[in-house]
Amino acid sequence: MPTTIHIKAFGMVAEKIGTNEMSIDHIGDSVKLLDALLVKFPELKTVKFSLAINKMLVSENQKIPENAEIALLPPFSGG
Amino acid sequence: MPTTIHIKAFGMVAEKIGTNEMSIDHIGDSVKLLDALLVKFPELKTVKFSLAINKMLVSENQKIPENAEIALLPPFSGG
Amino acid sequence: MEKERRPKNIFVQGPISPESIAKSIANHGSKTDIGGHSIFLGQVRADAKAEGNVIAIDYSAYEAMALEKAFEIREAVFAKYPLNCMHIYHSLGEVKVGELCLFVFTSSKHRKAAMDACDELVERIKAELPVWGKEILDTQGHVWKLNT
Amino acid sequence: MEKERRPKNIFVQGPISPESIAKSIANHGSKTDIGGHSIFLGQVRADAKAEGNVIAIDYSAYEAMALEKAFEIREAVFAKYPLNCMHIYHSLGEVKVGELCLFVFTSSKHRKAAMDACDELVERIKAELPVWGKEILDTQGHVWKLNT
Repeated sequence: MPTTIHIKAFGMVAEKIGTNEMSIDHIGDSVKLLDALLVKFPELKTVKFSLAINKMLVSENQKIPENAEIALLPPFSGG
Repeated sequence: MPTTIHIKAFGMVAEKIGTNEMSIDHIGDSVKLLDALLVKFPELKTVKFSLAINKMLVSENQKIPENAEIALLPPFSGG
Repeated sequence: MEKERRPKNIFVQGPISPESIAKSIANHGSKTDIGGHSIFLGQVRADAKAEGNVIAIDYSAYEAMALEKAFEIREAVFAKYPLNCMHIYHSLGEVKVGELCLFVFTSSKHRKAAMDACDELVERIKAELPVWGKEILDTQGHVWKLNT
Repeated sequence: MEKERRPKNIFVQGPISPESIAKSIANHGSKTDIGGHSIFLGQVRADAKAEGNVIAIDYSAYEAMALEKAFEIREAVFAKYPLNCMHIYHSLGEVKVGELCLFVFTSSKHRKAAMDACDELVERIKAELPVWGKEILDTQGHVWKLNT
């Protein structure tokens, strides 16, 4: 049984892809995950967003732990 | 009849000279006034203070208009 | 002295009320080593966009990450400045034009630390917390807020 | 926009209440071009002096000169920063330890102007207004406050 990745989407990204929560089969690292997401949701090519793995922002390619919580974060605009 | 100068004293200066208001005969400029004050109140030699003529701080010797309002101002400590 | 070592909630539902600010200020009357408080308040502006006029902002957040990040910022700012107290509140959900969405409150013995820490907190909150503002327009559409 | 051209009173008798601050904040809810407020509050500290502990400060001022000077400062800061609003309140008479003696409140479209203007106002108020604080001690004596 493959482990899964839990994905949360926020703000403009959630709006673009039409959902704010989904699970997918495990993918090994963040670059491969991004590729898979862009295939699944081509509309993501038109928005700026960052990736967080277990609540930490990803800056370069990074391994994805099993059952990780991934978040797709558009530019922050609090305050 | 000589014109007068109205003198207000504040804070530590008023405390030192024991009054916060007095009138004296007119004196021509601020340097002469300071000299006269130090003669009348030798205790002023021990406190730091500035002079204001008609609510404007005096930085160098300045003529004193008739019926001027003079203020003796110790260092400000508002806030 | 208030230097808790665990994340605390910073989010409030809807606008931040002036009364809650007064209460927060009054709570510091017993801390007699405080000489100065610095407060920043964010208020929702009636901006005119190409698509319509802003009438409210609907805030959402990745709350768990935001609270961890707020804690990290809080600890860093406490370490950098000699502060007695620090409070951060940010709205979630709808905040109408003219209402308050952010309340940052720092206190110190001498004024400079409170002022500098407050400025730094506001900058970091806006740049680093995963919070998003959806600007609701009078044309029934919306645009996503951009921080500059 | 509030840019009055005549000196306005800045002095209040006794401490500044948190409720009056809340009211002042709430009054800005109708000014929908404001995006940020910056507030500084001065609070009386229980300082330990060689002669005893401070229990209150008794403020006095050369009021007529202070109001003219406050007006001059106000106009200069309005000219320097794009502000929507500016309010200054300073206590006269007795303010006990833990109570508030100074309330400076600036508002602007973008946060930076309000923050910078508030800082500058506080510095100028402390340096330039003819106001004096007599620190009342628990030994029944007093010392004159010194601004650093």
